[in-house]
Amino acid sequence: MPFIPHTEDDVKEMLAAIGAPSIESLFDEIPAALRTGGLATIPEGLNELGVTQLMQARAKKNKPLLCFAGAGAYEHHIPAAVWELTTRGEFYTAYTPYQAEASQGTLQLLYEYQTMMASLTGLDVSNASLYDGASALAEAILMAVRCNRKSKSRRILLPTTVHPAYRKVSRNIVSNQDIILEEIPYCAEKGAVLAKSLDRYQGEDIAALVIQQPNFFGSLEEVDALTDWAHAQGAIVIAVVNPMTLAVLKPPGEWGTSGVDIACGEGQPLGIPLAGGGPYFGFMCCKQKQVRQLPGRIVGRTVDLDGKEGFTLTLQAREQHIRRSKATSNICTNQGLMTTAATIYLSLLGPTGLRSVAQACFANTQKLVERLAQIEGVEAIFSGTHFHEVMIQLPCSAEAVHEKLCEQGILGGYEPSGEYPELGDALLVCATETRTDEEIEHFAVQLETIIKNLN
Amino acid sequence: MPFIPHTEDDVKEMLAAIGAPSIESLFDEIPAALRTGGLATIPEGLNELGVTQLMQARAKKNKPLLCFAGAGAYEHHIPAAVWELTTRGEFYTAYTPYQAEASQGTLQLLYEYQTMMASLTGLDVSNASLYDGASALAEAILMAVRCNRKSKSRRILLPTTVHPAYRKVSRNIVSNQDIILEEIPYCAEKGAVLAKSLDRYQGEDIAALVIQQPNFFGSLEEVDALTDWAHAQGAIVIAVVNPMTLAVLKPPGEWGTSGVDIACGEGQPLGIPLAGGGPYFGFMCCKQKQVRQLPGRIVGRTVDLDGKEGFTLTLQAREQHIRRSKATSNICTNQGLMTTAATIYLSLLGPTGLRSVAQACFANTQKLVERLAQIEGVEAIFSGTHFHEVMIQLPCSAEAVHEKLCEQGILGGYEPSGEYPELGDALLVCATETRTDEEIEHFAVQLETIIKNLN
Amino acid sequence: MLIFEQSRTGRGNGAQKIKSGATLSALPKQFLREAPPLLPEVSEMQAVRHYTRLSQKNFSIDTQFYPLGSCTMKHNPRACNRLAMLPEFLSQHPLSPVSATQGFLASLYDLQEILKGVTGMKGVSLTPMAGAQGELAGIAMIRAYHESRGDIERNELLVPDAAHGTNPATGVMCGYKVREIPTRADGDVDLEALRDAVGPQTAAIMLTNPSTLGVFDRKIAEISQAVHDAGGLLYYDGANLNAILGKVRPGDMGFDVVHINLHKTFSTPHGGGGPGSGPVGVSERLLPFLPVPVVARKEDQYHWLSEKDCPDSIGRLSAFMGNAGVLLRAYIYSRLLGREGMVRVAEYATLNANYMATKLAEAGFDLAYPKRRATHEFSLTLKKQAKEIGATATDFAKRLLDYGYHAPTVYFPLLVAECMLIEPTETEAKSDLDGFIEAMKKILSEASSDLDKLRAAPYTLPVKRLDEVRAARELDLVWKPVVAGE
Amino acid sequence: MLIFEQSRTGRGNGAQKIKSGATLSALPKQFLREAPPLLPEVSEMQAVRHYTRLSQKNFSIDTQFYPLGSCTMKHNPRACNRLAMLPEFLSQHPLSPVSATQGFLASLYDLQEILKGVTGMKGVSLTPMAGAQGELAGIAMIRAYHESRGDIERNELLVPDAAHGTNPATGVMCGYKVREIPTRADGDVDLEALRDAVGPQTAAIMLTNPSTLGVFDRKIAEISQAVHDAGGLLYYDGANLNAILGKVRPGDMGFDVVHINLHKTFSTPHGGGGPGSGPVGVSERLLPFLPVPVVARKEDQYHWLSEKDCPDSIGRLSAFMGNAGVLLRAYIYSRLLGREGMVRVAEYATLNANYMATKLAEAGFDLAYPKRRATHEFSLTLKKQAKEIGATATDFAKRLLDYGYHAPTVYFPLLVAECMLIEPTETEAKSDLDGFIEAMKKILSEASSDLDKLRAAPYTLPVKRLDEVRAARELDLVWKPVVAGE
Ligand SMILES: Cc1ncc(COP(=O)(O)O)c(C=O)c1O
Ligand SMILES: Cc1ncc(COP(=O)(O)O)c(C=O)c1O
Repeated sequence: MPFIPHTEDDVKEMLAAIGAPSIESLFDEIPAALRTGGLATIPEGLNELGVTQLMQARAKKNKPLLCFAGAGAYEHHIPAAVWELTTRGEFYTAYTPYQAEASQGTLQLLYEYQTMMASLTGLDVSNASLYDGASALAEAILMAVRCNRKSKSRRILLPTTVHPAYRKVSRNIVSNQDIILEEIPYCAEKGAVLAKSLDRYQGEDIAALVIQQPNFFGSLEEVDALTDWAHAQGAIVIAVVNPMTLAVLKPPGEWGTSGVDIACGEGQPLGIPLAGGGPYFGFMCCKQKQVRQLPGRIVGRTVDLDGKEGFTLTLQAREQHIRRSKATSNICTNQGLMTTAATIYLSLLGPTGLRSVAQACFANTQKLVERLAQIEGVEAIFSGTHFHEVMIQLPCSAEAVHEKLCEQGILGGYEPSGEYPELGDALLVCATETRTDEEIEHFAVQLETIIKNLN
Repeated sequence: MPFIPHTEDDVKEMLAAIGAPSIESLFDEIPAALRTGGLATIPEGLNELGVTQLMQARAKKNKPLLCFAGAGAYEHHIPAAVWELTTRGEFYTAYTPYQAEASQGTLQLLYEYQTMMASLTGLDVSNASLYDGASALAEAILMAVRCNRKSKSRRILLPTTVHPAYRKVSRNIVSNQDIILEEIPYCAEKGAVLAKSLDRYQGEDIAALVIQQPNFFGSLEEVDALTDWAHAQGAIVIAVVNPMTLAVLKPPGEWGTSGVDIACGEGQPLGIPLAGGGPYFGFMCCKQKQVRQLPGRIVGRTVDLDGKEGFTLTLQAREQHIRRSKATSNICTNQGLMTTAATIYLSLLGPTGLRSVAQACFANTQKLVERLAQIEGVEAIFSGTHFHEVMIQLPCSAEAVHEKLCEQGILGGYEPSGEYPELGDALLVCATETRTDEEIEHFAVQLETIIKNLN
Repeated sequence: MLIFEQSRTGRGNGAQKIKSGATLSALPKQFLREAPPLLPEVSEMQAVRHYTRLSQKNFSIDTQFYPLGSCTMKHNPRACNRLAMLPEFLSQHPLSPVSATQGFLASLYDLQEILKGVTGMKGVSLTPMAGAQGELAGIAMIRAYHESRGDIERNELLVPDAAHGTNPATGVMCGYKVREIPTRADGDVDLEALRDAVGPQTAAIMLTNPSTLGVFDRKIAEISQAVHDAGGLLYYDGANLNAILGKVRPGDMGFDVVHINLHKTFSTPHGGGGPGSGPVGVSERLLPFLPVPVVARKEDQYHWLSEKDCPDSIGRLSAFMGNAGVLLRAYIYSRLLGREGMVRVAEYATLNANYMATKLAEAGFDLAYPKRRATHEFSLTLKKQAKEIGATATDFAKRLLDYGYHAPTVYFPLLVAECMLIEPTETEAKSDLDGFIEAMKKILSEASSDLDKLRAAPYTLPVKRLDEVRAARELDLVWKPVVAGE
Repeated sequence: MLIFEQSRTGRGNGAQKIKSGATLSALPKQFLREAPPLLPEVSEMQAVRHYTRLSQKNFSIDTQFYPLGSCTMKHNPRACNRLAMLPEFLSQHPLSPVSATQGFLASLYDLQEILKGVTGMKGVSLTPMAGAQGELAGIAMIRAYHESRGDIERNELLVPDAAHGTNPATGVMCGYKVREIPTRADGDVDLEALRDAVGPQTAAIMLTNPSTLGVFDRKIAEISQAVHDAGGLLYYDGANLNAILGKVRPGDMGFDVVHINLHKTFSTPHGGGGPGSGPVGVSERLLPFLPVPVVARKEDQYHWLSEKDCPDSIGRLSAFMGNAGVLLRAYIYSRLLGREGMVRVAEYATLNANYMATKLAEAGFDLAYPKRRATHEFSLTLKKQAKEIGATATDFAKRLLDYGYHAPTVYFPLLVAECMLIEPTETEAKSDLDGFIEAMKKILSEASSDLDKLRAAPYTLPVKRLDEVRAARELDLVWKPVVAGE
């Protein structure tokens, strides 16, 4: 039997010990009327060879595309050591480190992870992960409402330059708690929120302001001014950031005069493969004074009976398994293995390696946009400073272009007409450190041809 | 610097400790006249991203073929666990277990390996691997000459049904020691050696007889009769076997009335990927009484100071690092990691799993041959019992057929005209457990078309 | 030693340095970081060695018997990992068009069908990223359902006292008041209390069956009727679905919504805390509310259903498609097991649990529900040992580590005093169960002979018993470099 | 516990059972096996757990500093493994036509070129499967060369007494008599003795330079001239090539043949004993004799050269192409390093060795060649400690294990009494070298204070000191089941 080690003799001995006539009899407390006839719709079992053949055939039905899309998930080079280590059985098949003494590997790693994330974001503390970037924003909003005791409004300002999926997910998760997410528009020229556009909220009761940096368009927001404005209003500031960019961009903890209160985001750029959308991981950092409102697990350093350094889950009284209906969140299983990969990734890159990735992403996207802008009718839409994603205008149907590019084996970017109809025919493009000059040229040539043929 | 951890400060401190002005000065004993100008022809270093892009491009230039070739290397299903465990750093990056106490993992595994191989071959003992099947045969021949004290002839009978490459390698390795390899022909009808054809050597001084089972054509040799004949002549018997087939075929230790003296062969079928030809591993087993002539490393079980079971390299006095010019072989580094994979493979399959593989190989090749024989002009050449390889006759140029099949993405087998011109247009085909009915049908259809077009 | 303590300024790992010749001079300075982040500067070998050695400090399924009740620590077949990591799956950008991802979509679609089959539900969405998010999705759907019917007074959720903490926490996140229902001494939900609690304010009841006490609630049909009669719905917390695979389906028991912890029943690895995956299944009437995206098929082509296609959906819960890679692993596992294999999961998990329960009872341990069949897990109460000898469940748990066994779940469920919840799973051999039982016996005798020793266990692990109180009082959550002169 | 001791008859691992519906009834019974082989019957999890736990009992480069002299235990970059295991490489049948294997062939061709570059030789064959097989190929070529010129009286091979055991063993395998050349007190080969030994019977000399004593033979030009003058050839044992990469090339030193241990200098993993790879390089006059197959290029296409193309070749040494996967790893490594990186290997390996030699000498250990520069390795002689305190090189070696360091090579080369040959390699950080030096100091003081303790080391490993004498006397090489009733 696959994965079941029992011999016939074992079964006999065990039943005899139990005093039961058969395995079936062990289910005799289930009311007969409810018993399942069978699992007729489930296919028969395959051996490993069969499943291997099946999945290899499935894999072949996936067509690899040359990727110029970002929009929240980025193709980066992942050092080979990252997943060789991450999939070691002792990391891969361990449970949540509830028995600290038997989980020092995972626990110390998480403590290191927390240190790295806190430093990247410029904040004091980090949790040990949430599900993904979008749900992390939802949790950040809930946390902000808990933290902001002065505000009664449960009103959150959410610029439309924040990733559209993040806004939706946040709405879906927080809306049952009477929280109001108020979308605020961006400057059509800069592709970013103008601090002065917030004047109309001046003096109102705002629980929190969300700022994404770089924002969904890849443009840089005036984070200092926005942060200071919000704090002046008594609002909590939530930063949504790409941790890779923090190798070079100002960390949220240093935005404005006193830094943001909460930073969250998607950890995927830190060594996690694209993998069709997940598993990735959400991260969340905050200032020390709000650590008791932070959702998710947290690891602390302590000592053992001999005074020797050791690590353990701590502040568990925030969590559902202790606090139940009064917990900071319902999250239990998180994305532990992904933070393992990210921690190893960050260790392998170090500050200079990560900086070089950020610089290369910036440079490649710059190159890409300059090259694409040579095509008649193609240009960057926004004038603001962008980082490693840019919204470009197209002279013909973006949907058609996107489709044709795919036929040519190119994922040409994110097509925004559904979420941002005001942009007309556009594509959000991205070239990370993995894109070569030849590939950028290839993209440009294909795009040019397609545009010609469509026009 | 890639892979070098030194900071500038480290270098300064270390040089100061040494009392040397520069790293360069540490090379001052090398005569200046000899010093290399540089390594101008070596390309500049690439980072890991660059090398990854390079090797992925190279990989894409390899065209995957649907494999119906065997001839000494077989496509088998390898359970996923095999290489996940084998590439664990502690196995992968350890050295030869010279410090036994710090190498119990590798040592115990090798002891288990030896047990499995001895049992598969039906012999008493096994070494811990040789390079590959071909060089293992060469070592077996050298060993046989050492063991056979009665024989003075250094004459070895080597049927041409033994893998042609094995025969060549053996010749290249043993010929400098005045050993005579005498090739003996096979029966053109059966594709195997007839015991009675050896009558002409009756009474002559023969040091050893080599028997491959299944032989290179996939046919089964009359191993009992051949073994008994050789033993009657005072010759040592060397079996060359495919260990996978030993799940069902009579083990060499039981051939004839007293079994062979030495069994060797290629371990690749036991969980080693095809990988362009290597690394694979050679194995060698023998009777207890000849263990001191066995080349290569051997692991033994012993006890520690507390009387606790432990494992260590033993009988090292046979080896070059102790016995130097009088060693049983010059082998030092062997194929340790490959035996690790094989041991895990055999543990995952067990006797029934391995048996099922052997049966499926037998059945699939049977199916294949039956299906191919439906094609006009195609038929099995030999009438003898075959196992999972068969030599088939073609009605047109085998070379052309082989080439056309490759163009269709099929590796149609081994084309024997170079080694066995007497067979005319032929192909040695093989269908392991990994070949499906659809693939067999596909092969047949392609072959039929190609033959039609060529005729 | 921490990785930071091995770091030296100026040490670069050249193999990971991207040469772009680029500077950031085009970026206004106000956007830029001044001091570099505190990331370690180590060589590849230092990192490899550090994390390899750290990994060796973990207990895991690959190295130890790990009978953590309700957590289902069973073997994670390696083929699932290997095949889910085929390059074509790993390199797929989540926004790739369906034309380029048919192999991936087909697998998810098949998984949806398989989950419908094992739960007896009418529709499945794979998107929730763990059990708790599945709960959130489920309760949000229940709320949407009531609201769609204008039935808006229902503000209460019933939760048995044996429930997992995520259940009440989820209720609150969905805006409900949570009301606890007591459990009877025989382990079943107190039906009388339930009948008293249920009413027009009842939105739903959240149930695990078998419950986390390790017994199957025999009155499930009555519970279902009571709640349904009052207009409430039934939510099935599928954390224990492995106990009943192929024996009885939530749909047949009357449940309206179910979540499935793929990282439990479908054996995707727990990864030291995640990722998991918590697909939800629903009955006919809740179909419109399923979270998106969902995979649909049209002839032989697969495509996504999104908000546009499902206007009543509670929407999306992740930026893309939940924990896609976990879904692939679960799919591969389900194909390896097949229909026969799934039934065997329930059968052998139950056999193992009942065997251990019997043997431990014989050895002098008290079963919390001695008159009941164990399901795939069972609870011991060490009340007697704690009271009479002074050895707590914690002491037993810590000492078990020295014997090479991971501890069972302790102090959960809360209603069993000094509880040990033991789930051996179907993948453990009798010899390992026997070894654990022996260890428990030895510890019991140690408790009598040398309590002090027991109370200081473990001894053979990388650290001795840790001071958790200090960890919470003197918070030390991130490492800080020692500044010279301090 | 052995895997066999976990086996139970009748336990099947269904996931690996191939359903073919086939029987072997078509096979005559005389060909068939009667009793099944003694293979373990365990579940996948049991196998995974067993081998994971076994692996944890090993020291390895991934977990410990491993300064094994002449063995070059340095970091094995993970990219080499990952990329050599791309599916397109792994699935390639060795008999695939060149049209389907251009990516593989291009890599081997490039590697040949790189090895020519670093050795200064004119041609390279990659086929030998380890250093010792490279030696065999090299000496066989030398023999073929002499024979091709009718120079058939040369029956002697000169080998310095510091040589590795494979050198004399290879000589004998190639039908030569082996004559040892002594080493001078300063570590260089005794040139006078060599001049006396060399003559018309001399086929070649086999040399490692730097030698395994950890010094560079300064008289190499004179040696070369003496041997060449007598009509003999020079064989370079490349086990220490890492010491001189980019500093001096065997070709420039006058060598005619060289083998390279890719598993040393090019950092392919040692795998607990192999596989390695031992390509050979030759000067112009030996080109015709190179073993096949060799990769050639014609325009942009790569193809094999085989026996047909190279009629004077010593032929093939393996069934296919040697340890192809190891070659790929070495190629990837060489591209990661590039020209600058290769020079750095020699520089930092030498820096590390000289630093350790200096520090250990300061700590009271005797260098075997105190007046010489260390190369990438150096030898200590513990003669004094053995004599005065009674602590042998073995005792130091075993005790080092307790401190978490793998022992250096001991008792080799044989001419240094109580020898420890220490090779730190370039990939170790100063802090690890310092740790090792500290441990050596501590052991030295332990040796004086508590010799008995030292002599029973190690204490912290899975087993204590093993009885190797018993292992050889009471041979126990395969496990045998205990038969009931015995
Ligand atoms: C009974 C029960 N319900 C719900 C959950 C929550 O599931 P998850 O951890 O996947 O969020 C768990 C997990 O431990 C559980 O045991
Ligand atoms: C100096 C020297 N020569 C030759 C060899 C033999 O090389 P291999 O083990 O690759 O056969 C070694 C290996 O240890 C060595 O150190």
